[in-house]
Amino acid sequence: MIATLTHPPAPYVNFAALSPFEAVIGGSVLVLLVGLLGSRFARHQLVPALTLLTLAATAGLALWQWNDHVSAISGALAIDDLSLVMTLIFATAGAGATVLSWRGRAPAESAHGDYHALLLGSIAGMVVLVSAQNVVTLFIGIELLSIPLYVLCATEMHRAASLESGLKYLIIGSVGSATLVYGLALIYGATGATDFQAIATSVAHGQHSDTLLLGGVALVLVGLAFKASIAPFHQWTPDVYEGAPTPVTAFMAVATKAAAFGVLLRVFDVMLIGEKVNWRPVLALLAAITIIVGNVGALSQSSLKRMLAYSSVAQAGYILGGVAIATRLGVRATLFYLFVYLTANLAAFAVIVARERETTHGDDIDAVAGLGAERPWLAWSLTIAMLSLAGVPATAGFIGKVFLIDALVGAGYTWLAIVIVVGSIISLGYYLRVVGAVWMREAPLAAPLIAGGSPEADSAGRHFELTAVALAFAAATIVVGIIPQPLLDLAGRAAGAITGAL
Amino acid sequence: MLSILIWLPVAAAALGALIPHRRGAGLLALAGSLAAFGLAISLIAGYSGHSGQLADVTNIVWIRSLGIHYSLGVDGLSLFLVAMTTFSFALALLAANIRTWARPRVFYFLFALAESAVLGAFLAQDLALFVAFFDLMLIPFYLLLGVWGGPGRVAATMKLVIYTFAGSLLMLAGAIALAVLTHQHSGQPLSFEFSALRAAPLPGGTQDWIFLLFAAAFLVKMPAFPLHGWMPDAYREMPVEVLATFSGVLSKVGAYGFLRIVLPTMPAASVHFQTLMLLVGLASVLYGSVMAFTQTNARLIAGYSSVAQLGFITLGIFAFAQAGAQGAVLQMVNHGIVVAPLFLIIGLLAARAGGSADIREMGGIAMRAPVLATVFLIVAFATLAMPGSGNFIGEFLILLGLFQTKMVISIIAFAGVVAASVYALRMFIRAMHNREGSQVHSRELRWPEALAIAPFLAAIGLFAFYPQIQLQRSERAVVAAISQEQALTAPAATAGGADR
Amino acid sequence: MSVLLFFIAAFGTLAGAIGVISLKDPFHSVLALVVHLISLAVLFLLLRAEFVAAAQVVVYAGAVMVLYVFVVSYVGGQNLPGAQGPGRAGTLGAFACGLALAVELFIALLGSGLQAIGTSGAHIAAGFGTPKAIGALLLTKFLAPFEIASYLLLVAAVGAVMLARRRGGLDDDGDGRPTISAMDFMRPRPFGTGTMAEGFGHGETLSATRSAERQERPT
Amino acid sequence: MSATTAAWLVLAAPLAGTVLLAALFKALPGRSAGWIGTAAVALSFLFALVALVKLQQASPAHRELTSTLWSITRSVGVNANASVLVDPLSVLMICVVAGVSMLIHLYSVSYLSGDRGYSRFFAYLNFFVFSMLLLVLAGNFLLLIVGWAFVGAASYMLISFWYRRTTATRAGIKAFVINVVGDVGLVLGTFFIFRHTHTLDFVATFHLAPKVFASGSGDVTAGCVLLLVGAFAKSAQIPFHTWLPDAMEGPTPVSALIHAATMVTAGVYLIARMHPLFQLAPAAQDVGAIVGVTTLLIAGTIGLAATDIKRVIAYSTMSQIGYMIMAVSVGAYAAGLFHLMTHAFFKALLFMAAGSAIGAMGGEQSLDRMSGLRRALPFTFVCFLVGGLALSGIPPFSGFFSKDDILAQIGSHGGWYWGLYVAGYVGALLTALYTFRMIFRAFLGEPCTPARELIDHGHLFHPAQPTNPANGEIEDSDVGFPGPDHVIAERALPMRLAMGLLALLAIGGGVVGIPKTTSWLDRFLAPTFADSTIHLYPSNHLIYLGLAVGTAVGLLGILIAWLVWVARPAIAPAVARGLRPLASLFEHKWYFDELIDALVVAPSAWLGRFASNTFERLFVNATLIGGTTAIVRAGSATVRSAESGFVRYYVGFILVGLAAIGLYFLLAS
Amino acid sequence: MSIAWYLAVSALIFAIGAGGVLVRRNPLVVLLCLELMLNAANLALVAFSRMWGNGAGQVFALIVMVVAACEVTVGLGVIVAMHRHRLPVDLDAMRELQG
Repeated sequence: MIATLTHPPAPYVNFAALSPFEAVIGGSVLVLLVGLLGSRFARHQLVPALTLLTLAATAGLALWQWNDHVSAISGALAIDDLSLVMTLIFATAGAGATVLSWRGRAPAESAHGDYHALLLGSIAGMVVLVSAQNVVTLFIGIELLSIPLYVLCATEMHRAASLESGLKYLIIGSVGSATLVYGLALIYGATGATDFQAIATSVAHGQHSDTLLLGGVALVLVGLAFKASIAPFHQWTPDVYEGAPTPVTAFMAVATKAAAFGVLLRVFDVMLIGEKVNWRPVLALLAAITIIVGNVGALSQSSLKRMLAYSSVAQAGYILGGVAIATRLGVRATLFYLFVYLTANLAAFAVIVARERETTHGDDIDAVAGLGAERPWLAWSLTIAMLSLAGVPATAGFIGKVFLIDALVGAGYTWLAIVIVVGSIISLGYYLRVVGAVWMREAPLAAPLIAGGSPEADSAGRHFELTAVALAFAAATIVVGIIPQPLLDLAGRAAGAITGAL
Repeated sequence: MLSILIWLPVAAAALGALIPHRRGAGLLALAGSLAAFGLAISLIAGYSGHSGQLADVTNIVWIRSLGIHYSLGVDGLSLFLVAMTTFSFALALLAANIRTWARPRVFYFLFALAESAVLGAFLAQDLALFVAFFDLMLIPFYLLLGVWGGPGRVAATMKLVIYTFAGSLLMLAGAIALAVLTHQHSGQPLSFEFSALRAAPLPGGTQDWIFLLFAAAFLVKMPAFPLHGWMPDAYREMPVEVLATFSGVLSKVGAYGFLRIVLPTMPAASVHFQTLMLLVGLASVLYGSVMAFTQTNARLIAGYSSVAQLGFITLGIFAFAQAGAQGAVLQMVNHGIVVAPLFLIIGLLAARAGGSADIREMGGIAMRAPVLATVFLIVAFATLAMPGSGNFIGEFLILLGLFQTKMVISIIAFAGVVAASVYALRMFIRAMHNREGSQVHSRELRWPEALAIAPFLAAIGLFAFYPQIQLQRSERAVVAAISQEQALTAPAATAGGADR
Repeated sequence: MSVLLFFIAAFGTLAGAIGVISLKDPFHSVLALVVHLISLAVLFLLLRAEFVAAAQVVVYAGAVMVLYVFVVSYVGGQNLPGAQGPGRAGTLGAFACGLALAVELFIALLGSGLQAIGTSGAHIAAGFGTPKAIGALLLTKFLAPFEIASYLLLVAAVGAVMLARRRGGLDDDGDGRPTISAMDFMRPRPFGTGTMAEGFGHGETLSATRSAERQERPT
Repeated sequence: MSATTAAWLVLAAPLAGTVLLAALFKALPGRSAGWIGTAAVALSFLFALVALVKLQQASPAHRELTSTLWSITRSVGVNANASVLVDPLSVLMICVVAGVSMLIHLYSVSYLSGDRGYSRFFAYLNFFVFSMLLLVLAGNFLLLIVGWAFVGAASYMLISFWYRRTTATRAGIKAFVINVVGDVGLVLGTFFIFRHTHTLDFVATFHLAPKVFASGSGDVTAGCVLLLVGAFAKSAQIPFHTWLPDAMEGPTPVSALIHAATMVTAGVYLIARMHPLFQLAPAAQDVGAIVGVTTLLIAGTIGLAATDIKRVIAYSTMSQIGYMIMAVSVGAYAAGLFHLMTHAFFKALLFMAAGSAIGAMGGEQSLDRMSGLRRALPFTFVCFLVGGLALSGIPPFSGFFSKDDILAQIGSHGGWYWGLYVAGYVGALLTALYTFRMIFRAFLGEPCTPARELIDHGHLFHPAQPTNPANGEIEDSDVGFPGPDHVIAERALPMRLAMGLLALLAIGGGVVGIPKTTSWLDRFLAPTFADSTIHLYPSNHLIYLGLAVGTAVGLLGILIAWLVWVARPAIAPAVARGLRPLASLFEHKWYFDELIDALVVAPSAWLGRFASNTFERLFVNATLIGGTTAIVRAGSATVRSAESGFVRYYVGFILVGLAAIGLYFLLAS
Repeated sequence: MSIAWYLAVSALIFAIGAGGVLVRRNPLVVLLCLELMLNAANLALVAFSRMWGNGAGQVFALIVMVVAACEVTVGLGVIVAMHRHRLPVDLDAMRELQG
């Protein structure tokens, strides 16, 4: 130690391996600067374009890095298949959000440059989070993920709801991160190490089920569960999802959740795998509670965003089931389900955004009533999305559920599988309510402009890009539902990255 | 071959949905289903019952990681159900083409999708594939009911879907559990194929709860008492053309599931729950009959009569006697070809009675429509399983088989036979005879309508005179399906009558 | 000596903390926090973390708190009538919750099997916790978090600027000159809401407010 | 052409007729439909005779022929073919059935003319004949059951032929349901037999029966009793008889054909056909005998009280079938079938005559309104008289021989069968009584208005406002009956022809079985019953005694009837008043309808109401559906109320959750 | 002076901070309470770093400080924005989103 103190050698930085990460950060800075340009074109068209470019580059570089597992910067970050797959998810979600917010109100109301820069910043945080290899990086990553989101939620400043959601998210999020950091502190205290591997080894020997360690585990669990909106730490989700600008909601719903589960996998299936016996039942129980609470809460919601928020809680429960069992199959199912969840949600949110701009009903379910007659393409997209979330065959959701239940039963958690099934049964109540509204109801008369109602109706006009996004992801849902094998293999590879210990 | 059979209808309908011509959608869907029927006929022609083996097997790995195969095959069990499905759908589509529908493209696409899904369920030889088709077939019916149904349709859709999907999802869990546990128990690689699952049955205790999950799904689908709560609303609101296929075909998938999946893969549990299932079947028979002769809505009379009929089928299956199982399989087909025209006729009657399917509003229709009356009378007699109809042969075999193993239940079940005569004739008389109701404007059967119904009569006739056409082909498969149960219950069974 | 110092500092931290949550006026809360932070810094020193302690005093007690003071003075943090507080039950619940938490943490921390907790810490080399040591760590092992932290600061700054920027609405005209969102004026003014004007201590009518904002708009 | 081919053609002819008539129902002009139907049946009768001849040519040992066309089911040990069994019994039956049917078709040709449903009627009638022939020719249980049910269906269709009458439709469904009960008995009986024989084929069953069944063993007894249920339901034996009087709602030819001559005697045929089984189940035989005798007495008494002319004849039919059931149950097969045949003749004749009278009355059926038709309808009167005398067993009419043959054979049994013997003669007395009560009241006395119109103006009476004789509701003339040109009486030639021929048969039909002289029928049937274990050889004096007593009882009955209803008209009311309870018991048909209502109909109706009004609503909907939804909704409400919007409480939840989880972990450590 | 004492103090601070979040309405003060919770973590980190005698904990503490600063900045930014838009700066008034 003395030696290192006297001559600190600069650590080798593998820039190639870090390239996706660099791409995001560089892109965000670039976007930020472009956003400061005066010209309207630069701000309205160039910035989103650059953002998409950045994300494309990120994805491309991630693929370039495919399956050479390196740990960069003295073991702070691991660029392995898991983080790369996750990066792809984030890039997709980010691209979706960017397209959805193009011509939208939120970026215009804040500033395009800042808005997109923050978006990219959040993505950068996610990448850091899922590739973190020590607790410090983990913490900084989760903050880098969250803080831009706090801001993004509040960007539609004219809407009280937007600001409210921002502040709520910030406060509750900070509580979460405080809990997390305290937990990390305890774990550090119990093991004296900050690297996952070191902690894992120390847990495996020595500190097994020590109060200090377990207290830390509890705190960390809560801190992360909060991010993944696991009941009973989910309560911010509906409020924030409803208040935030819809593109941001879409991004949060998909990317944040993915990131949270990515890190949950790393923390529990790598760092704390030694404590499996202790945390498995807790996670399983939390999963069950989450499934029930989420599904039950989503019933009879009139706001689609709120309904999807609760549904995302429920889905988080399903996914957590995959984490809880801590088996290779479980991890694989978790990752696969994240894809499923991504496609379905983005399709649904695209439709919601479109309707927010076309009708005066905002995100109320009335906005999609009679869609089947009016906009068949959007209608089919939304239908497919809902059916996929409900887990109907020929959609990705079905395969996802099969896979998940398969893993659960295999791990001896059949009761949890049954809970998932019961949850899905309840979930039909609200998913099919939407489908019913789309196909079985007549379009209601335009409601007067009310607070919370969409002020974007005036800037009406059918935006092709929204339909495109909806269709694209709906199509993806169907394709995956029919030819799931490639994606399954992908998930398997990614799982392989961390399931050495399993 | 079988893939073509399955996907032809929906492909044709999709094509029809794309072409501009307005009636094109309907006609193409019709053409597709007719072609499918042709294929089914060729299947029957090509299938000889002597080898109980699967024919026209298609087997492609679908999801390697889960050992799920896209595996199709047809044998005596499914052969005639497939034919009946294509037959009913073709004629129902023909009947549907007589009317004009709002948004015809979507309508016919969904209709054909339903057909494909049902065919898939009948032909699937892989459990996961079966489950997929089983769930999938609900979606089109959900939309068909919800969009084109009667006034109370939305509530009806909710009940229908929640009930049936609840069943299906439970079955999904059960199916996966079955496969995974079999895989763990036997050490074989994970596979959902029926053949693999049959090969290594699970220990009894495990079988039991999986059995219950499957039973829930199938009994809801049938529907069997007391899980029929969704049935009245759905039957009341569904368009008759859709209802004809729904009641005629979908209800059979449940019964088929028992024979195809439950009995072969979970023999111990099947025997364990035999009495329970028999009681459910008996309750369905009695309850369905009793309800049927108190209803005034013709659709519900027919609906509850189906409950009773499916009760008989359940009895036949769980009698674990060869005659009973054969009768059950025969009865599935017979009920299909009887109840479908029944609903079509009810539709015609409602059209003549001021749009109401309530038999109190009808009456005296025979006066101006003797042919319709005759057709209805024949169908009614077939419904009550009058000797000389195929349904009678079916019930005869069912009750005979049951009589050999569980005499008392069989004797009680005969009450259902008597009750059937009451409600069937009651419906016929109240609709056709006596003086005209206030709203009745009777008119004779029109040619297109006759064209849609006549083939059913032909089929009824065929099965009345020559049920052997099916029995000989299904014998091997059926005997194989229940062989394990027979072995297990052999001591219990009275000197195995028809089991020689 | 160190013992005495510890107790004083510990008392200071706790007192400061309690003050933060119990004092009515936000100003006082902020001051209490300053007290808390400084005494915390002392504890850091006692734990041989000179650099952290210094950072604590400079960054926190300095910069951040100043920021706080500004905002508090701007927003006017006096509690508002109308909405209800936690209520007695709520307060008790909060107390119970905090207590339970504390107890559990005690158990977790002190019930640990680690003997080291009982000790006053491992033997440490000279220069432990000095800027040099920490700096070395930051540039070697913890380079990544360090870099990311810088980026995080940038992002946070961008966000804060974006939020606090006075232009609150759409820029629908090409030259980026900001205007006020129409919604701002459609929205009824909640009773007793703090406004710019209140920031300066005297009420104004809506139109006056608007004119005032126009004058303050950067040119 | 072999006997079996002939048998198949016997079946084919009426079936073809049915199909033809059904297909061309619109195209057929005038009475052509009637003639087609008649021709079809005539053809069938012709083939029946051919079969008879062919059979007689074969040696007695080879008079049991079967022929199979195709196999209906041949799977899992249940083998049933479309096969006929041609032996003396079935040939006798087809001859009788086809012959009588032919005459009744002939009668109907004019009787139904002018009815809207003319061709429909003949289609039904042909279908009935086909079904009946199928029943008697069936070579195995399955086919028997099919024919059994088909005749039931045909009878239903014909009973509610005038379906505008609610009375007709109600009678129809009643008849059908009771017959289905019979079918069920038949099927169950078959099951019991099949359970041991494992075959459905008659010949095989009868060969196996003695081997697999111990005499009087439980299963064979159960099986036979259940077969008896079928027989009783079809042959209107107590307690399954209530449908028969109501069945008189059908057109009179239908009553003549189905509810007198042929279908209702199917039970007798069944027992005769199943005699190898019944002889293994003495208990079942006794049941049959007792039910038979009970029916014959009770029906006789009701016949005394009934006022509807057709119902009187219907009850008389019941009581006559009681004789036959009794006979075949005690083993007097030939005698029973003999009576079956003669009864077919004279009862058909009576119905035809009654129909003629009703026609003359303009649709009126009540004896109270009839009187003095003798001069108005001389031919009908004669026919009716012949039928009546035959029915009352007055020598030398056909009924005389057949009835006394039965009673003599029963008497020869000895033992408690003497009771049956005596009861038989009491029944004979009753028969003579109600028969001639009917004749005297309808044909003697002062001519009533319709009769007078016929006598004076020579044309038939038309009521101003046609009404349903059963409940007096106004007919809508759409029904056809009694349509404007529809009131037909004896003067229509086809009717005269049919009635005349039947009258001759009724007079001379007995010739085939005059004891000690011509026992042609016995000898003809001998091969079928060769395997019978019961051999009855009544002693000569028993026979002569029987003949004497029979004649005496018959004449006595007629005499009493004369006294009561002609010589001293005051007596009847006086007797009725004197024996009020008895009279009302008879008038209410021994309250059987009420009894069955109370025991069967009411409970099942209540059950239905309970199921649909209470159970479905409370259990299926409220509990199963409502319960679950309620739970879910409650959960939803809870979750949403927890979502209060207060940051404070959200954080609170987090911390509480944290505390809980922490607690768990600390406990786990 | 054993590490346990420091840890006890940090635990107390954490609990106090949590309680503060629960009871205060003014978002500014709530932010302060969050600071408290983070500081508790810092104290724990530093204490453990002392206990193990490695600097990682101290570095972590520094990072936490940075993060805390960022959160504060953004938080204050939001509060200011709300204030600008004439929204009550009061957590209990933020109930447009609920249910």
